[in-house]
This record gives sequence, C-alpha cells and structure tokens, in this order.
Amino acid sequence: MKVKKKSWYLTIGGILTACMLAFTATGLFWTPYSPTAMSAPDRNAPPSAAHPFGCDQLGRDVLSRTLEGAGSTLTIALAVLVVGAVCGLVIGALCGYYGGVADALIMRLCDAVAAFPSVLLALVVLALTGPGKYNVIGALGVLFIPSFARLVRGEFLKYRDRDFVQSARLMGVSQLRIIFIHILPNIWPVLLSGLTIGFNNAVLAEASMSYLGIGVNATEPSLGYMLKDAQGVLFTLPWCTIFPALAAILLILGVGLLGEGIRERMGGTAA
Amino acid sequence: MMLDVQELSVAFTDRQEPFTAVDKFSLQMDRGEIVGIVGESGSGKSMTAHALMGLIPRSRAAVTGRALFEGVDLLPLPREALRQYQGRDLSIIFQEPMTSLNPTMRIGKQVEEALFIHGKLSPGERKAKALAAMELAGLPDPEGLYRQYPHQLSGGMRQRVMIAAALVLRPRLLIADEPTTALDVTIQAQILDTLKDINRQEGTAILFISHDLGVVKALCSRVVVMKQGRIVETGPAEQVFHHPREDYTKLLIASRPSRKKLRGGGEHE
Amino acid sequence: TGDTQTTLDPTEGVSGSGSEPTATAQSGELPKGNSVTVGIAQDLSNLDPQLAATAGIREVLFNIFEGLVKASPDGSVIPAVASDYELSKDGKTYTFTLREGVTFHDGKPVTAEDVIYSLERCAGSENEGTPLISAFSNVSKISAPDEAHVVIELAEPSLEFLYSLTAAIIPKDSGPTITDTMIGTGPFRFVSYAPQDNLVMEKYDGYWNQEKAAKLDKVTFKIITDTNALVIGLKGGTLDLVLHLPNTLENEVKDEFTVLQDTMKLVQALYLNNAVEPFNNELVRQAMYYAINVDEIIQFVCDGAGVATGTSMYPAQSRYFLPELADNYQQDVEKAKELLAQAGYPDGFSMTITAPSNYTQHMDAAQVIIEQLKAVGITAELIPVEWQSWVDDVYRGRNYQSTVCAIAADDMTAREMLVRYMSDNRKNFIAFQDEEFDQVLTQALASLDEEEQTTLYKRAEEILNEKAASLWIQDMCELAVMNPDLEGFTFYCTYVLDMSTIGYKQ
Amino acid sequence: MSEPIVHIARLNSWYGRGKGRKQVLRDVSLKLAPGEVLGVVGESGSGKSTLAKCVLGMVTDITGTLEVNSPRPQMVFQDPYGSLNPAKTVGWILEEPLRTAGVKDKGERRQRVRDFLPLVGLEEEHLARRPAQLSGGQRQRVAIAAALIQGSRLIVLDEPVSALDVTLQAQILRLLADLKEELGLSYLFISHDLAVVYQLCDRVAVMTGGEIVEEGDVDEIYDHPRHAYTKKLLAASLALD
Amino acid sequence: MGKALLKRLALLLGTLLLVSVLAFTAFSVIPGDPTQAVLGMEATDQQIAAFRAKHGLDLPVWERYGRWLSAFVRGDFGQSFKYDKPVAELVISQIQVTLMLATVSFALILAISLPLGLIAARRPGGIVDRAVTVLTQVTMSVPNFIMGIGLMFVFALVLKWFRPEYVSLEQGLGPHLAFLVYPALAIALPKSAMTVKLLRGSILGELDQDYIRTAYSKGNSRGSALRRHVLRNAMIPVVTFLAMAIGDIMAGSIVVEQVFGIPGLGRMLISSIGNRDYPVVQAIVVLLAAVVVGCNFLADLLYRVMDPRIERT
Ligand SMILES: Nc1ncnc2c1ncn2[C@@H]1O[C@H](COP(=O)(O)OP(=O)(O)OP(=O)(O)O)[C@@H](O)[C@H]1O
Ligand SMILES: Nc1ncnc2c1ncn2[C@@H]1O[C@H](COP(=O)(O)OP(=O)(O)OP(=O)(O)O)[C@@H](O)[C@H]1O
Ligand SMILES: [Mg+2]
Ligand SMILES: [Mg+2]
Repeated sequence: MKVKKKSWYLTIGGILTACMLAFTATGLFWTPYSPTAMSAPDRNAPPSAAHPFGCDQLGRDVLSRTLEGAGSTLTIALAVLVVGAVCGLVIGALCGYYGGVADALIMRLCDAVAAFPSVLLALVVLALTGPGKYNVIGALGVLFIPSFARLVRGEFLKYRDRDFVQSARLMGVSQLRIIFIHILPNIWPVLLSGLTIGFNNAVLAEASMSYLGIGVNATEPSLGYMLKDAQGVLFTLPWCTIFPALAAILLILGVGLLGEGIRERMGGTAA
Repeated sequence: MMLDVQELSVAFTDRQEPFTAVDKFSLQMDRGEIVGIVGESGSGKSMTAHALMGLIPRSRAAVTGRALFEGVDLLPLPREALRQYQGRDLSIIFQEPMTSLNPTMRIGKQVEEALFIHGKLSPGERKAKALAAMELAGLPDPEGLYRQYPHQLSGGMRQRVMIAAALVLRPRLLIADEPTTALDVTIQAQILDTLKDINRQEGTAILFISHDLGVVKALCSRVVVMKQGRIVETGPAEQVFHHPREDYTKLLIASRPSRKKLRGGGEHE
Repeated sequence: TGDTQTTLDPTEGVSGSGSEPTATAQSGELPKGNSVTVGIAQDLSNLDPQLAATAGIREVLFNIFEGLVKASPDGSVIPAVASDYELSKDGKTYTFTLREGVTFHDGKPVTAEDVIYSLERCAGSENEGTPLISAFSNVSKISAPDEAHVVIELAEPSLEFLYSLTAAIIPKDSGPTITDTMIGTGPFRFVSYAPQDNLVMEKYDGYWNQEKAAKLDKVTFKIITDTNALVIGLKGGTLDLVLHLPNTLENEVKDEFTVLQDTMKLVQALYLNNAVEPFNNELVRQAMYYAINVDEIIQFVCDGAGVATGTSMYPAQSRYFLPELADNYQQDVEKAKELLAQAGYPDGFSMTITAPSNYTQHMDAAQVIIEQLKAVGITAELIPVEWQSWVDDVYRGRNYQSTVCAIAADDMTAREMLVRYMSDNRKNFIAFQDEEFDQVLTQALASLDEEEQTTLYKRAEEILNEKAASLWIQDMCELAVMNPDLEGFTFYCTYVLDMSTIGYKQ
Repeated sequence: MSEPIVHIARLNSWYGRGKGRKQVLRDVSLKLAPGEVLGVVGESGSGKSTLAKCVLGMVTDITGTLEVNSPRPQMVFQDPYGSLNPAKTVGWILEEPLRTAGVKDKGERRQRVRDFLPLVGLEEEHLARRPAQLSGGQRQRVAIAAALIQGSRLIVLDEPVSALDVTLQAQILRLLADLKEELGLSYLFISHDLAVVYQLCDRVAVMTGGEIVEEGDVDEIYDHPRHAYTKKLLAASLALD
Repeated sequence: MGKALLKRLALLLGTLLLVSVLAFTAFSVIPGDPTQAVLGMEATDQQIAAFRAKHGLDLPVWERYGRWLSAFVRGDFGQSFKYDKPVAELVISQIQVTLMLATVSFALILAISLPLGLIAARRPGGIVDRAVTVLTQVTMSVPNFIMGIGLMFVFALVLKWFRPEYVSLEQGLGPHLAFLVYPALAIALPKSAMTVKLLRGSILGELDQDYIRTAYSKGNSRGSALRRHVLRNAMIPVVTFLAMAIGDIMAGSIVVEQVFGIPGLGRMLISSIGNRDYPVVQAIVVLLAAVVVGCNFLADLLYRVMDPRIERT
C-alpha cells in the first residue's frame, strides 16, 4: 500500500500555478481584444459581458491587457530571479564556505550594491545600454544578488563545519561538490522561502520602478506597469487596479504555496 | 502497578511501505523496579521508549495499544495533559547525546529546564539544583560547564549532561536509552551507582536500555529481550542470563566481548 | 492692456469675484483660525525669487514677492512696486515711478536703491555678469534719476520686456541671504520652509494695497507628490486647496468640493524632429497630422476637456489664438496614405516616440497616437525616459525622432510660443526651418505696432500649422479643487496662485 | 620497522580563541605502524576524539609534529548521526566514497554498496532511508560502512561499536580484523570498552587529562598496568564483568 | 580584538569609498546635470556655462571627485545645487525623520512577524498555518504604493484614526510617532510577511531536529518549545534578512514617503537623483552605505552570538 499524504499546499499551489500559467499561456496566443487597441466609447467602462474586466481610461480592454501583462511580468520576474538567485547562490555559497578575506571583500561589495540607489543604477544601465526592458531587468537582477548571497552565505556558515561536511572532505570529495551536492540540499528549505520571496519582489520591482518614473515597459503591458498606470484612477476605475493586482497576487500566491508544498515534501522525509 | 504497557505498537507511515518498528510490546513495572531491555540493534528499543514518553509525532507514525502510567493511559492524552507527566513523572535519557541537546542553549539552561517548566523555583535555586544534578552525573567542574555550549563538550560529557537533565526533577519513571555508551568504565560505574541510589532511596523505577549485558545484569531485576520489534523473551535477570530459553538470547550472551583476541579471521566461537 | 505709453490703472484686469475688501474677518469664528493648507505636487527647492526655475515655485512666490509690475489674471501686467511707467517711442527706455508707501516685510520702505540693486541682480551683478533672468541680457543701463524714479535702458527695443519686470524687488544686498530671509513686498510674508515638507506664510499687515490685502491669516503649502495622496488629503480635511489635478479626477472630487477647471497654458503636441528622416519631409508630417485624430486624443487624455490648438499657441492668449487652425487637419486616413505615398513611404515606416515617463498625460497621448498611426502603416515605439534625461537628450540634445510633451512660454508671452521655432533659435528643439516663418517673425519682433505684430504672429501660427511643423494637439485641462467653504479663487492665465483673494465664506 | 603511518610527537592542541582558549592535548606522542591497530582508551573528556581529529587535520590550533602518511585517512565519528548528511539517503551516502574514489559506473557502485551491506548487518531496504529514519545502531553501521568502503589505509574509529548489540559488535570487530589482514589497514581505535580494545588492538594508549599516561602492548598493559589511572580503569572494568 | 576591529573599520571605509566612487561615476554616465534642475530647461547656454564654471562642473570627473572627497573627509558635505543650502543642513532633518520611521517600522516588523511565525509553525499544515501562509503571501504581493494609499484610505478616510498630514517632530514626539505608525505599517506589512515566511520555513526545518524531542520530553508545550528552543536556532537566517531590511527601509521607503508626504531620506535621494544634485546624493548614499554595512556587521556579530558553533572571527 502506498501511503502518500495529500499536501494541501502542494495541491492548492499547484492548481493555482497551473491556472495562472494557463492564463499566461493563453495571453501569448490569444486575447479577446488587442491589448493596445483603444476604443473611445469604452473609455472607463466598468466590467461587463463584453469586457469582463472592464476598460481603462484609454478604452483598452483590461482583460486582454492582463492576459498579455501576465506574460511579460512572468518573464521579467523569472529573468530577474534567475540573474539574482543564481549569482547570489554561487557568491553566497562560495563566501560562506570558504570565508576569509575574499568573503569579507565580496560581502562589502554586496553591501555597496545594496546601498547603491536602485534608481541610479537603472539610469546608468539605461544610459549605457539604451532603453529596452531587458536592460533594466538586468539591473534589477544585479540588485537582487546581495540579498540572496547573504541568505545563502549565512546557511553555509552554519553547515561548513558540521561533521558530515568534514567527513566528505576526508573522503576527498571536491570542494565544489561539497558545496553544491552535499551542503546545498540542506539549505533548500530556507532557499525556497528566499526564492518565493524573491519572485514576489521581482514581480513588484518593475512596478516600483515605473512608479518612480523609470519606465521599464510602455507599449507592451506588464502587470506592474498596468498597476502603476492605474494609479491615478485607483478610486475611480478600481477594476484597472483590481484585476491586474489580482493576477499578480494569484501568480505570486500560487508560486508561494507551491514552494511551501515542495518544502513540506522535502522536509517531511528528512525527519 | 506503576507502568502497564499493553500491546504497544509503533508503525511508521511516512514512507512508501508502512513499517512496524514495535510490534505488540507489553510490560508491567512496579514502583522501584529496574527493568532492562536488551536486543538487536534496530529492534525497536528506542522507539518503545519514545512511544512511552509520547514523543512520536502522530503525523509520522501510528502508535497503538495502551500505556497506563499509574492507571492513566498516556497514549491518547492530549499534549497539554501529557506534558504534565513529561519531565516530572517520566523522564528520558536519549541515546544520541550529540544531537539531543540544543546547540544554541547553554548547558546549564538545558539541565534545569524541567525545573523551570514544572516548578516555581527561583533562578538561584534552579541553578543550585542543576549543579547538584550535574555533579551527580559525574560531570567535572559543573560551574564551568554551566555556561558552555554542547559543541564544546566531549561525547561522554554530553551524555552526562543528558543524564543530569533527566535526573534533575527526580522522576518516578526514568527511561534510560543506552545512557553509558560514551562513558569510560570508571564513570560508567559511578553513574550506575547513582542510578541504583536513586532507585533505592526514592523508589524511582528505571527502564534501562542497553547493549552491555554486564551492566544490565548488574543493575536490573528483570530483563526484556527484543528482536525485530517483538519481545522474544522476558523474565528475571538471573533466569534470562543463566538459563536463556530462546536461541537469540543465547546468541547474545555468547557474543559478549571478552579478553579474547581476534586475529587473522580467527573464528570467534 | 499693454497699451504703450499709457498709465495703467492699478485695479484694471482684476477679476470681479471676491474683490471687495473684507477687513472685518473674525478669525475666531473661522475654521482653523482663518488659515488654509494648499497641496502642491511639486517640491519647492531653490527659493531665490529672481531665479525661480519652476512654475511651481513661481506660483508660490507670487504671494511673497512683487516686481515693479505684477501679473494680472488676464495675462497682462499691472503696476506693483511701481505705480506707473513710461516707454520711450523707440521702445528702448522704460521709466518707472516708484509707488509711495511700499514696504518690505521687515517694515523698511522700498527705495530706488533697492530697486536698482534688485534689477541689477537680475541682470547678473551677483552671477559674474550672467543674467539670472535671460531677458535682462537686453538691459544696457539701469539708473535712478531721483528717489522716485528708475530708468531702464535696453539695447534692443522690446515691448515685452515689461513682462520680465515682474522680477522680485528685494532689499538691497539681500541677494546672498534671500533664500533664508525671503523678504519681499507681497501680501504675505514668509514664515518657514522645510524642504519636501512645507512652506508657511502669513498675512503681511503692512501691505501697500490694503484693498487687496490678504484675507487669510496663514497659508501653508504642503508638498505632496502623490496624486492619490492629494485627493486623500482633500477628503481627509487636511488640504483646502489643490492645484493642477488632472481632470480625470473630476468625478472623484466634484461632489464634495468646489471644482474649478482651467487650461494649462501650454501646447501638447507630438513634436517631430524636423532635422531627421522622414520628418524633414513636409508631406510626411502632414500625412501624420491627417492620420491622427486630435479630438480623440483629447477625449482619451483629458476627457475631452482640452482645447485643440492646431498650432503653437494656447487659447488663453486670446488675442493671438486662432481656433480655426485646429480644424485644418481632420482625420483622413486615405489622404494620409496618399501623402505618404507621395513622400515615398507608401507602406509607412517605423519611428520612435520618446516621452517623459513621469507625465501620464504625455504617455497616454503617445499611446493613443501610436494606435492611430497604425492605420496608415506607421509603427511607432514608445520609449519612456526619466525627466532629466528627456531634457538633456531630447530637448537640449535634440537627439530623438519624436516626442510627446507640452511647451509653455517661459515668460508667459505669445512671442515666446512662436519665436522658438525660428531656424536658429536656441529653443527650436524640433529644428523647424522655414524661411517665411523666420521672416514673418523677424518682422513681428521689430514691430512696435501691436496690431501689426498681432497679425504677423497669427501668420506665423498659420505657417506652423500649414507646414505641420509638429502635430499640435491641445492645451490640456486641469483642475483646481477647493474646500467649499472657501471663495475668491482667481485663475490667472500665467503661473500664479494668488492666495490674497481667497477667504472663507462669510 | 617500516615508516609509521601516523607519527605524532609532542602534540599540543587548543580549542577556542582569546580568553576562552583551552588546551586539550598536552605533549602527546605516538606512532602507528602500517597494519597495526592502536587502541586509545581513557577518561571521558580526556581528548581522545580531539586526538583523532588532529590526526585527520580537523583541528588547526596545534603545535608539535604530526605526520600522516596515508592518502585520505577515514574516520568513523563518535556521533554517527552528525557525520551523515541529513538530506541524503543511505544509498547515496554509501555511494559517495566510491564516486570520489573514481568508480564512474553507477551499476558498479550500487553493486559494491549492496555487497557491503551484509558485512555491517544492514539490509537493502535501508538504502532508501535517510539517516533520521534509522536507529542509533543502524546509523553507526552506515558510518562505519562509509568509512570502510573506500578502502583507505588508515582509519580512525571513534567509538565505532558503542551503539551496537553484542552480536553485531562481534560481527563488526571481525570485519575490521579481516579487512586489516586482507588489506593491511591501520586503525586508530578509540573505545571505552576494554574488552573490545583487547580483542582488536595490538597496542593501547591510555589517556587522561589530555595526556597519554601509558602506552604499550595490549597484553602487557592489561596484565601489568603501571599508571594509577590504568589500574583504576581495569579494576572498574572487571567489576562489571 | 583591536586588530580585528581595525580591519573591520578599514573594510567599512573601503565600502563607503567604493559606493561614493560608484555613485560619482554614475553621474558622469547618465544624461543631464544639475544646471537644468537649478536654472530650468530654458536656461541659456551662457547661463549654463556660467553655472558650470562657478561650481566646477566643467572639471573632469576625477578632479571633481577629488574635490568632493577631500571636502567630505573634512566634514564639508558641500552645497546642494537645487536647494542652495548646505547638504548637511538639508539632510539632517531628513535623517531624523527616516531614522524614526525606520525604528517604528522595524519594531512593527518584529512585533508582527515573530508571533505570527510562531503561530503558523505551531501546527504546520493546520488551518491557522494555512491562513497565515496565504495571508502573508498576499500581503507581500501588494505593491507598496497601493499598500500606502490603501492604508491611508482605510485609516484616514474610513476609520478616521489619523489626519493624513505629516506631523513633524517639532510638533511633539507623541503626535509625531502617532502619525508615523501608519506609514511604518505600510512599510512593515510586506516586510513582516516576508519575515513570517522565512521564519516559518526556518522553524519547520528546525522542528525535525532531535533536540526538539528532548524539549518535549521535559514537558515543554508546543509553544514553549518553539519559543525557547526553536526560535533562536530558526532566527539565524532571519537575522540576515532583517539586517538587510533595515537598509531597505532607510533607502527604499520612497514610495511610502511620497504617499504619506513624509520628508524623508528616500524622497530626498530620489528627487536629488532626478535633479542630478550629486552632493546631496553622495552624502545620502554614503550614509546609507554606512547603515547597510553597519547593519550587516551587526547581523554577522549577532549571527555568531546566536549560533555558538560558528567560529568567532
Ligand atoms: N522515521 C523512521 N521511519 C521509518 N523507520 C524508522 C524510523 N525511525 C526508526 N525506524 C526504524 O525502526 C526500527 C526501530 O528503531 P529503534 O531506534 O527503536 O531501534 P533500537 O532498538 O533503538 O536500535 P539501536 O540499538 O540500534 O538504537 C529500526 O529498524 C529503524 O530502522
Ligand atoms: N569545539 C570545542 N570547543 C571547546 N572545547 C572543546 C571542543 N570540543 C571538545 N572540547 C573539550 O575538549 C576536551 C576533550 O574533548 P574530546 O571530545 O576530545 O574528549 P574525548 O576524550 O573524546 O571524550 P569522550 O570519551 O567523552 O568522547 C573536553 O574537555 C571538551 O570539553
Ligand atoms: Mg536505539
Ligand atoms: Mg570522544
């Protein structure tokens, strides 16, 4: 008999994520209207059968924009996360494991990056590489590195002198293998939380950037940009905020719960 | 009767195939009795001990049967009720002193924790009692150790810390899971004397799990022999050691290490 | 107004509403002790009244400082520190008669010395000769024949120099400390300023014109950069007056507040860089003008409340404004395509629109335009940029294809709206080159006859329209929202927020 | 006599830093020849585990001579649970030494692990478990297997059989003896169980208070203890027997 | 110890230097300079040239940096172009406000996240846990400007608990704090949500450890085992996060500052970047870097105190 406990987080998170992915995928191929098409009579139209999510101040169909926006947002968030998490992971792991002068120096560098105003960084990137959303995403990714690096480094500090690591060293396991194969799986629980938080922040980062006047994106909608755009009509056209916000929240929620479920699965066996 | 265990079973459910670690374990103990459990490694001795203490999470394993402590079945008790027994009436010395201590809590705090939970002593009184218990467990320089962390201690010292923590509140039933494995013989002898004293003076019943048959023989009045989750033989110590009935028991007794040399594949028996 | 060689009546040009003096205000009965908090979305920074770089600062400082003349609601100027002036026939010499009884906020009377000091400072006396106000580069001499008169001589004749004399008169030698002391002659005196937080001013009891003395005892300008926060401030009762709200918020506030609508006195357009392909081709520009639908843009961006301009002149300049120009390019996709084909772009082309990302209305307009241009095969990409980068790259660097922004006149003159498109003008950021236009304007600038000048200006406007120098859209609409207990708000057609006329209803 | 595999002379070691710096080993000297088993017995807290860790280069704050002439000496830690990676299965843990020893073929590794299991009394079903799902003795056996499977010439065993029942103890001791004979391994064997030490070891060192107070042939020391502590130890041991 | 401290200090100074160099170079890379902000976009070339000459803006970057640095180390932070005031004077009040806001926010984060994290981890997978998990997940995904406006709307307009008007310290410490609670809440809510998530995950990891079983065997209730035993061990990764959060709060609360109309460092930083008012930016950036480095240093120390197994260096 197989005893497989049902995980609530895994189930709900999985379903939500699947739904949101399906939603996003739909947006790639089909939207009820063109996301940029404007229709004067539909300006400020509240949700209706024709426009389930209503229309914005430019008469664009919010559903279509949300559909497409979810796609951009997902790419942006993933790109930022990949840059930030992968670099942060490697840096944090090496620093935490080896320690020493290099660690101290690199951590100070991380401090420097963390203290560097993100807006300034974005402006520099824009100035150097010209406009383009992926350039700013790169910049955002860099900003995510220090936090990941610190988190991972802390965990590595904790594990690097444990007996099982020592015994791996005695065996002659290579340092890199110790870091990534022996220690890394132990820090998954913390890393998973960090990743879901990172995903969350990545989704929001672009919205904050837009709010501060450094547009990441303009014609092709993203959820963050839509939220920023609807900022001035928060109270008059609430649907322009509610639906993209809901999409973002569900996306983040799904990923978050899924992460929780995965963590639970892995944690459950290691007891 | 102090402890009446009836058909206690522990079945792990957290893996693909359910696994019965303890199968219908039954045992009766009176006040002041010392019962030894010996047996194969992996035969379920520790799990029995944990189950009696109510320490096996329901999510991980199914614990069935009855474990009556002075007439109260401990197994179905809710946490709140159970914890009135834990640490006060029942206490346990874990087999793994290395991981069973909180790595970030000072030794002293860990030793006196049961006092903190179950009593209303002042910090000073608690410390005095803790130091006394540490002394009793044969720890050198308790004052110095009081402020240390577990990782700064040797294996044997940690084991004695566990013992001190279990004894600090003078439980009525002490479950000791291989309490002396990491101790050198002189200290082992001292600890065994301490256990005997407590048993004699305060009537503490002791469930003593060990591989060391010599120790069991010296300490226990009754012995339970376990193999693969089941009790294979039980009876007064004298009888079990001198007139074992089961083959496994005989094997155990025969395998006791002695001053015999193991040379070049030389057969042991 | 603006009649040469005549004396100006100090009361002329003041709007009728709330102009009767209400000296009997009883502060005890009034809510909040007869004080008002105004929400402003722009930070006040360098408070030097003669430098006043932004319209936002000028609006506030209008209440504290005065020039020889000051702005009146209709866009003309009225005497202030001067009671009277004369302009010589050659248009080069202004002679001002100083008003008696004008005092600074520290109680000292204004003297000719103060005036000369102030004007010289504007001309650059404390800035190594570089004028603080560019119009003062035309000044050749400033003198005081007697205590009551100040004479300004110009290098070139100018009727419009008068408008520059709204420059603040400050006490002699106070230049280096003026941002701390803030002593002027206006109806309010400065109390305190906390960067990014607020600026407080109180009624100045010794104001020279008691008929127009402030009705309020205290005004606090509260700096709140978030639009929603401004609305919440209004609704929460902490703000009594907010200016420059986008009119899309009208529904949000119209039930609870007095809402006043105004134009922004600027021209929003899709400005085309006439120096680059394909916008150097007049046909292309015209085709694009036919391709877009200005009314629709206004509909989208300003809820239809903006005024189409058709050229670089905003309607508040009623004397010069030609409303009919707005009708010249009615959307006509066929015609646009035809023109494009003629120009050699039968299949359209791709272009970029660079827009300052902090201006929602420009961003919105750009997006509408992009949609409209699609119909004629033009694909435009929107590049949002940060404001300073826009100024540097687009406006000053002219390194762009097209941009949506709004151009206002620095000194609120009609001339300023047109002269910038002369071929070699420094501000001609669209690089418009047209001989006729240059010629017409040169003539207009030299003219001392206002009728003739007006006609020439109008011709210039027509040229901008005919040549489709850029795709002129609208003067946008904005709101002033006021606590319903208040009255007396006056719109000026320049950047002025006159707090002296505002008071609580009796 | 060939070159010793472990040569220690006047070794001192410390834990901690600054004010908390505490000396643990004092002038410890010993030699371990190839194919020899050196038992270390002594007081709890006397520095046996520390000595073992020194031999393996895990304690850095030391003075004196320390030479180890064996590549990759292995160790069975006193705390087997801590030395097993909690995130991995037993199968993986046992394969890892083979992997680093260069056994590329997955099938071969598996087979060798499977072959090794019965030697330490483990079963195949344990391979899929994680250390946390094993009993104390089972963990200890996994640790022993992991140390032995690579075939290193020097193995340090810190209380390797303390958690095992007597039959298993006997089995493991025999395994150790066999491997030693077959492969010429050397052991540094730390234990409290004097009988076990007697069975396996050629020589024995007695430690107390961070010093080696007596060292010599097993029979000689057991029969003619000279130091007071050794005498006490033997007496206590006999009393329990 | 003294030597280690000196080394630390050297590293700190190095970091500050690095940040200031980076910020300075950034200004030479991005378009725009302070002239526009001060003189307006219509300033004449002559005006601009005069301004640039007057303020040394026409010098090469490294020379300007040298000047700035030598003045800075002498305690002269320069003059703001835009505000025409000494930077020190300009920034000092903002620092006070921001510090106050950060303190209140941080206190709120701790007050919210620790109990919630513990409650959630009490019965993993239980109703409470699920509710807390979903709630935190949703809370942290609300963009900060919506959070800010939302809180304003609810507390100022609907509940009328406070007037949506900034109250400065001069108006009294009590009212000042009473006002700051709301913006601090806007900052703290998402951060608390993240902290809860991390803490909960970390706690669940610890719950599998043997020492928890020991704790129960002594009669600890679930709660007291969590509080007394797990929390300290579980806080270790969280400390890192919280340390970073302080820096974040100091510099990154711009949006909340804007929404609540608070004259804080973040807003000053952003508007100064916008104005290319680099003396102000430099001062703030160096200050923030000091805070970030300081917090992380503290976190490192705390880290070693909390986990005695980590070698102290
Ligand atoms: N979490 C778990 N999941 C599945 N099986 C487990 C788990 N924990 C222990 N076991 C198994 O339960 C059985 C009994 O374990 P227990 O720890 O009681 O043995 P023991 O008699 O104490 O052995 P030892 O003397 O080696 O300590 C063992 O076979 C062990 O492998
Ligand atoms: N990491 C450490 N930091 C500080 N002191 C330590 C540390 N590890 C061990 N010690 C101390 O060193 C001494 C020797 O410890 P060690 O573990 O070597 O003893 P041992 O002989 O192995 O004892 P046992 O038989 O109990 O395992 C002990 O007093 C112990 O407290
Ligand atoms: Mg056991
Ligand atoms: Mg040891």
